[in-house]
Amino acid sequence: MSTLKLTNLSKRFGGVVASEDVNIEVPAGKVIGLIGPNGAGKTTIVNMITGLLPVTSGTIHVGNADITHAPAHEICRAGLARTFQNIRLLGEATVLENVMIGFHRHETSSTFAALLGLPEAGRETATLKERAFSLLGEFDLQAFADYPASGLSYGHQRKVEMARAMASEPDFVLLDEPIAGMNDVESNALAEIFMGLASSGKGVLLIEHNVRFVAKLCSYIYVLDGGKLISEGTSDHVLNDPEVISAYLGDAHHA
Amino acid sequence: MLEVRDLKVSYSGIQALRGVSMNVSSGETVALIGPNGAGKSSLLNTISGIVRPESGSVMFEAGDITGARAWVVTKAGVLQVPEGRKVFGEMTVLENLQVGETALHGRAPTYRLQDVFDVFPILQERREQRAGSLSGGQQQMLVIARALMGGPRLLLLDEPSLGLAPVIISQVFDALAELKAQGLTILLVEQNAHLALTASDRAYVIEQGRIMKSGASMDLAKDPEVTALYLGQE
Amino acid sequence: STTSTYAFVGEPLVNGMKLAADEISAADNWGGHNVEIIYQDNRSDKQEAIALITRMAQSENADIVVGPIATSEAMATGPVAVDLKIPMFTTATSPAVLEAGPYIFKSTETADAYMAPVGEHIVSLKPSNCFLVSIRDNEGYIRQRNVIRDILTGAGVEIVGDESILAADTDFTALSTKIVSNEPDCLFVTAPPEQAANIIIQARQAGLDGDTILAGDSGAGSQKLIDAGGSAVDGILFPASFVASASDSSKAFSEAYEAEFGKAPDLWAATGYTMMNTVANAIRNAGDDVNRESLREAMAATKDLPVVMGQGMLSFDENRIPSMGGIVMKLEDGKWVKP
Amino acid sequence: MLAQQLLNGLVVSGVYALFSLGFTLVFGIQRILNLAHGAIFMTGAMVAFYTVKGGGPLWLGFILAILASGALSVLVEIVCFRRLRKTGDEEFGGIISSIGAGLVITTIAQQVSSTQVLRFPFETFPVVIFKFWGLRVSMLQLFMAGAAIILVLILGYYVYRTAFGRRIRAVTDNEHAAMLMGINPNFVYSQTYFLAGALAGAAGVLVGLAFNSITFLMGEPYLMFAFAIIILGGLGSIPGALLASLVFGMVQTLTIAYLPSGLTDTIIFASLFLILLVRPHGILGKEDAGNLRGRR
Amino acid sequence: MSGIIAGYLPLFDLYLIHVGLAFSQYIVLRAGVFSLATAAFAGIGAYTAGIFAVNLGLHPAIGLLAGTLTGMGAAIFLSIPLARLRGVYQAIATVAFIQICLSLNVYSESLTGGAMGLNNIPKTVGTGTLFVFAALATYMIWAIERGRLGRAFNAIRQDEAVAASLGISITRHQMLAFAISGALAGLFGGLEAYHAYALDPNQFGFHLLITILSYVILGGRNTVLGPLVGCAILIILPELARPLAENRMVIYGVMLIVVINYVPKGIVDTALDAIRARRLKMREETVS
Ligand SMILES: Nc1ncnc2c1ncn2[C@@H]1O[C@H](COP(=O)(O)OP(=O)(O)OP(=O)(O)O)[C@@H](O)[C@H]1O
Ligand SMILES: Nc1ncnc2c1ncn2[C@@H]1O[C@H](COP(=O)(O)OP(=O)(O)OP(=O)(O)O)[C@@H](O)[C@H]1O
Ligand SMILES: [Mg+2]
Ligand SMILES: [Mg+2]
Repeated sequence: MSTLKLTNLSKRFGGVVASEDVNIEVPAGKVIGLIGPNGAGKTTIVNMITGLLPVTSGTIHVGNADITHAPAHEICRAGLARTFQNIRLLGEATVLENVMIGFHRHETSSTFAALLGLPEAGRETATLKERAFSLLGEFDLQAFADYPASGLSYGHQRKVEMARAMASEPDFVLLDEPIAGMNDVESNALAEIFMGLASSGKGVLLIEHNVRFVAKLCSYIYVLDGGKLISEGTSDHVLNDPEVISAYLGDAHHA
Repeated sequence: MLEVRDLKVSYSGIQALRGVSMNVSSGETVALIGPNGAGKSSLLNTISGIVRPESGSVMFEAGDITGARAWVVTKAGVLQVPEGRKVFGEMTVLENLQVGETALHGRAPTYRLQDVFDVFPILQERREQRAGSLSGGQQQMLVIARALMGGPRLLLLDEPSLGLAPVIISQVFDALAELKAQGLTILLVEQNAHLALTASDRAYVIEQGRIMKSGASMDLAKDPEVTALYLGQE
Repeated sequence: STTSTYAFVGEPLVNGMKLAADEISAADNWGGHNVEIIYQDNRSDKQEAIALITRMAQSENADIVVGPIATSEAMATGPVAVDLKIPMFTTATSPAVLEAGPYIFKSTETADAYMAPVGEHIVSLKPSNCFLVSIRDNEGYIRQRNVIRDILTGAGVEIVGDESILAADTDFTALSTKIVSNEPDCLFVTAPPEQAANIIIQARQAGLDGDTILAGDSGAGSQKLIDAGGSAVDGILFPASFVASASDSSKAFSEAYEAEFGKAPDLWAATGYTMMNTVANAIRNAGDDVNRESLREAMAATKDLPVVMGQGMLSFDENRIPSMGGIVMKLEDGKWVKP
Repeated sequence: MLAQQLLNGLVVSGVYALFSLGFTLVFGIQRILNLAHGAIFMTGAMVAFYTVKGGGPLWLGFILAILASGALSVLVEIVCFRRLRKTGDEEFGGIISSIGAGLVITTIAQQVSSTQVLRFPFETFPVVIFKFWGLRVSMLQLFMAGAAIILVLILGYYVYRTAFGRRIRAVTDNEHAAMLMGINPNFVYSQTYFLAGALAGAAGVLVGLAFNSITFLMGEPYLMFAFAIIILGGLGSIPGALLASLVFGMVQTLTIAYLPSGLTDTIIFASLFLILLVRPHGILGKEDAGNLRGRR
Repeated sequence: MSGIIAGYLPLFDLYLIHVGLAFSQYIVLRAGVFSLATAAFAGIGAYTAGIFAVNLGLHPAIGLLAGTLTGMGAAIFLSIPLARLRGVYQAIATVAFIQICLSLNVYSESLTGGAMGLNNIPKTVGTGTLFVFAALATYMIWAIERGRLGRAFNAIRQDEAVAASLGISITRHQMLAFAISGALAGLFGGLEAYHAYALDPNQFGFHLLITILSYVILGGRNTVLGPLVGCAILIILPELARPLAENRMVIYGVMLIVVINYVPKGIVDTALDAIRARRLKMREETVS
């Protein structure tokens, strides 16, 4: 199985060093945690991986393929999907349509067929609709299928975004604070889904501030501070690392 | 101090609040907890004047602020920190804070620039940075700080812990505790029920646009139904 | 077109026509026919003109169309009118519009006819060089410029500048500096009167020599040029198709027009007045059965019709080119005089 | 001749600057291309003209023009844009809505002026010409340049150095959040539009005085150029608009002076096109943080 | 009676041609490009077709094909620099493009007839031909909308970053939208040339741009019906207002303001939204 591998990844915004010589590995079938204080550079790393920000130096590999400088849409085609920290749904579209667009990378009908409205294209639309609807089922969102996505509550919007990312059937999923704004009961339901993803062989990179959640789910955790990795290892190791405690967890949490 | 009576709100036909009554007394911290889509933000937005109610009333101190425009509501000292980090992205951190002073409308400030910087030192460090390029957590701190600059008498907080690192969360809640100690009244919406119940005196549980439970936070924290639904297994 | 680009022509034109129509009706002089006049605005738009002509011919059953104004419009509507076999009487200046077929008539003399006297007059003043300014987005002005340019170069006058402007331009400071730096003996401007006045004023402010020969087109013979240019345009030479003081009938027309519309008639008002009179004359001569065919013949037969323009008589030649006779005039102390 | 042409270009630039600053301000605050701006500019010229024609002194005409244009601009905001803000579709909607407003205003002006080209009576502004170093400058040209500089400085101070300016920018950024900070966006918008309209009105009077021709369509060519100027200068950037006005005034004057005049427009717009290729955000425009942004 | 219908036939023809142009504008907007270049592409197509017929005396079918191809070529050419620009910058760059085409057209008098326009084009296209092409264009837009391309365009328009992160190539899709837009504009420009006897450079300027944009905005920019309806209204309305001659432009202006403010998504899209909201509400009521 392949691995998503970041080697000496660095990013500078003018004077701000958002990430410096970061080495991270996300193997298939595992949930890997990425934590760190606000502004540590976590979102920046996800943006670099998915091609939304140019990389200053270092490399990103999926298996043997170098995707460091590939454009965003090709990175998706290499099997990576993500969610956004500040939810980005297609506001004018319905929930169902938002999920349908996620299937884009697997659409097979030709441009020609789409231009001429051949039956092939129509059939594809119909299948996608069905698949999107059943995917919504996994997130308990079927009742909202025909609602405009912008009218949903924050938590529901998060789930729609996840369903959309799943639709592209990625090998690796990058989740930027997926359970922000959810209570424990709701996040536990999502935890199940994430575990399911890993056991079906996908690699998951999970960014989260809910340390309990991360500890429970992740086999391996990286801790970022000021763009540099300050600690990595199993949750027991990381969460008791004094440097992590002082930079991130605070004393209250330790107790 | 704040008295909400039988408030109903709907968005183009979809009912978000189905008759909510609640109150906040002066000096209190009241928490509002409930699942996604329960109507917590809708309630806050209606109090602050962003959303207009279908029926019901909102009284602040002696005045009726039902349906008043948001900027009018701020004159009374009701200030909301909105959900989702709405910083003024094109302006610097400092300018964001200066804009916050508009809400004073001539009232005496309760928090000056330096006080705010003491609570959130990172903002002082980044005072000339474009707010839009701050990290998510830094932005969250900025919006809270900005509201403090407006001299709030009642502070409406919509999920202040959202996306914050644990160490920052405890800083924010420490700051909130200090504000409370100084006599500020706070209405807090928080998904993190554990945190919310610890930080507040009283709490309301809201589900599907209705208040389902209310009481002292300590009691609610022990309520088996609440623990099962909102506090998880732990 | 009473709106948009050619409104400056359309408005006085229609006013002139209305005045003529009212006078004819009052004198019951339609030759015993009941004439209904429909005014439509094509907003200086070619396509609209085509649509209107088609509609007029097919659903309103009109017998003759007066208009459109610009050569470009007439070039487009001409073939349509010929297809529909309806006479069309346009103010277009280019003789090319007549080529569409025998149903097309035009009310203005061709530029070659009326501009030539001006060119020759300039030559007689023996300038060694001349600067030309013309509008480039209107065929009529380009043609007038060409006539003058050809006459001048033919006579050995050097063309030191040949600049073009847009009908919408107002800022001529750069152009003025360019004109002045060429130190021309003669400045010829073909543009609507206000614009021509403006160019000359701005050139004067940029330091144009006081005794430079000034010349313009027929528009320079309108009151508007005097209003707009004041003393700056004094001395300008222009071809006159219409001079209010030329004859008793033109004086009478001017007074009636001013009484009706509150301002002095310009060339186009006189043209409209003349066109309506020409049409009325044709209706009178078309016999009892007035239809498109008889009207066309009657129009083509127009000879020595008394009008308020030119030397006072209008005739169409065998190619349906009108002649009224033009003369060179000069503006002196705010008065039009023969140079 | 070059020096004289550069001087001419400078004065033209001043007029462009006055015209486009208001346009930029509105564009900056709302991302709205206010295509009625040309009509507002024209209204300024008309109001001053009718004041002077009615026997009033020029300075009164100037003040009335500024007030009337400012007020008209506010009216346009209220009627055309206020509702659009709520639907969040200003970019498209604003263009359409302001085209509508422009049509209404110009048609009314056309009827008032009976489609005539109007001009101030001679000597409304004394024609005094100063000559030095072989250059000719009229008092009016000096006045235009001076007015442009002063108004621009005042505006810059207002927007960048005062609390009011910050409020404008806060509303620009996020109207909801601004409301929660006690800002009444309607009031902020009205003030901004008043400023924009007043500047345009001032430009209208100056142009009417200088170029002697006031027509209901006089705003159109300026609108086209302002359009280009603000884009070149960068989204709503005031210094950018100034620089771009200068560039445009100069390029325009110099192409007329030294190139076959039929090609002036082609050259100006082609160079605009090229500049956009090299600097997709205008001369002084800021790069976006990410290269891919969400938008409608 | 038949006279009356015949009198309004030019209006119907105008409708058919403008529907084609409206779709050309519609498709780029839909793909998230704020291009206003349709007027220029139409001009290029029209003049190519016209010159093919007048100067070269070629068969109209060849002229139409040439018009379509040059329109498409120009669009693809323009899409390359435009890909670097965003939003209003694209709008202004395309307006500049229109200006360039216009002044070049006036300048190259020997080829295009300059200010005088291109005249004496044989009329070879009638209502029937126009109708067939307009119907074909409508069908193609409808097909695009329902399939893969429509979904991709939607995503790009609403959020490019999201679209890219889902594997949608923005450059490729926008170039495709441009090619379709240019081909449609070129084709209907060519039809216009063979239908109108004459072409005028200013016909393809700012005025046409605004007219076409208005169709799409008024009708709606998210369904195929939008341009069809918008175009119909804007062509019929001025006719009804014709007796008011002087005030026609005022009425047109007021209508634009009112529509964009009160029916901002366009008439069709708003109607569809209302229907959908009602359906949701009814379902909600039956549930509770
Ligand atoms: N476009 C930009 N220009 C300048 N600085 C930037 C830019 N984007 C991010 N930064 C800075 O880079 C650092 C890392 O930001 P990033 O968003 O990656 O943090 P994060 O770890 O995701 O934080 P959070 O947990 O709060 O979301 C921050 O200090 C931020 O201010
Ligand atoms: N602008 C809107 N348009 C339409 N419906 C809306 C809008 N805002 C909220 N709603 C609906 O109102 C209901 C209550 O939403 P609200 O945002 O108040 O919930 P919440 O309790 O704050 O949830 P969360 O914890 O997810 O933020 C939801 O069903 C939501 O779909
Ligand atoms: Mg982040
Ligand atoms: Mg909420």
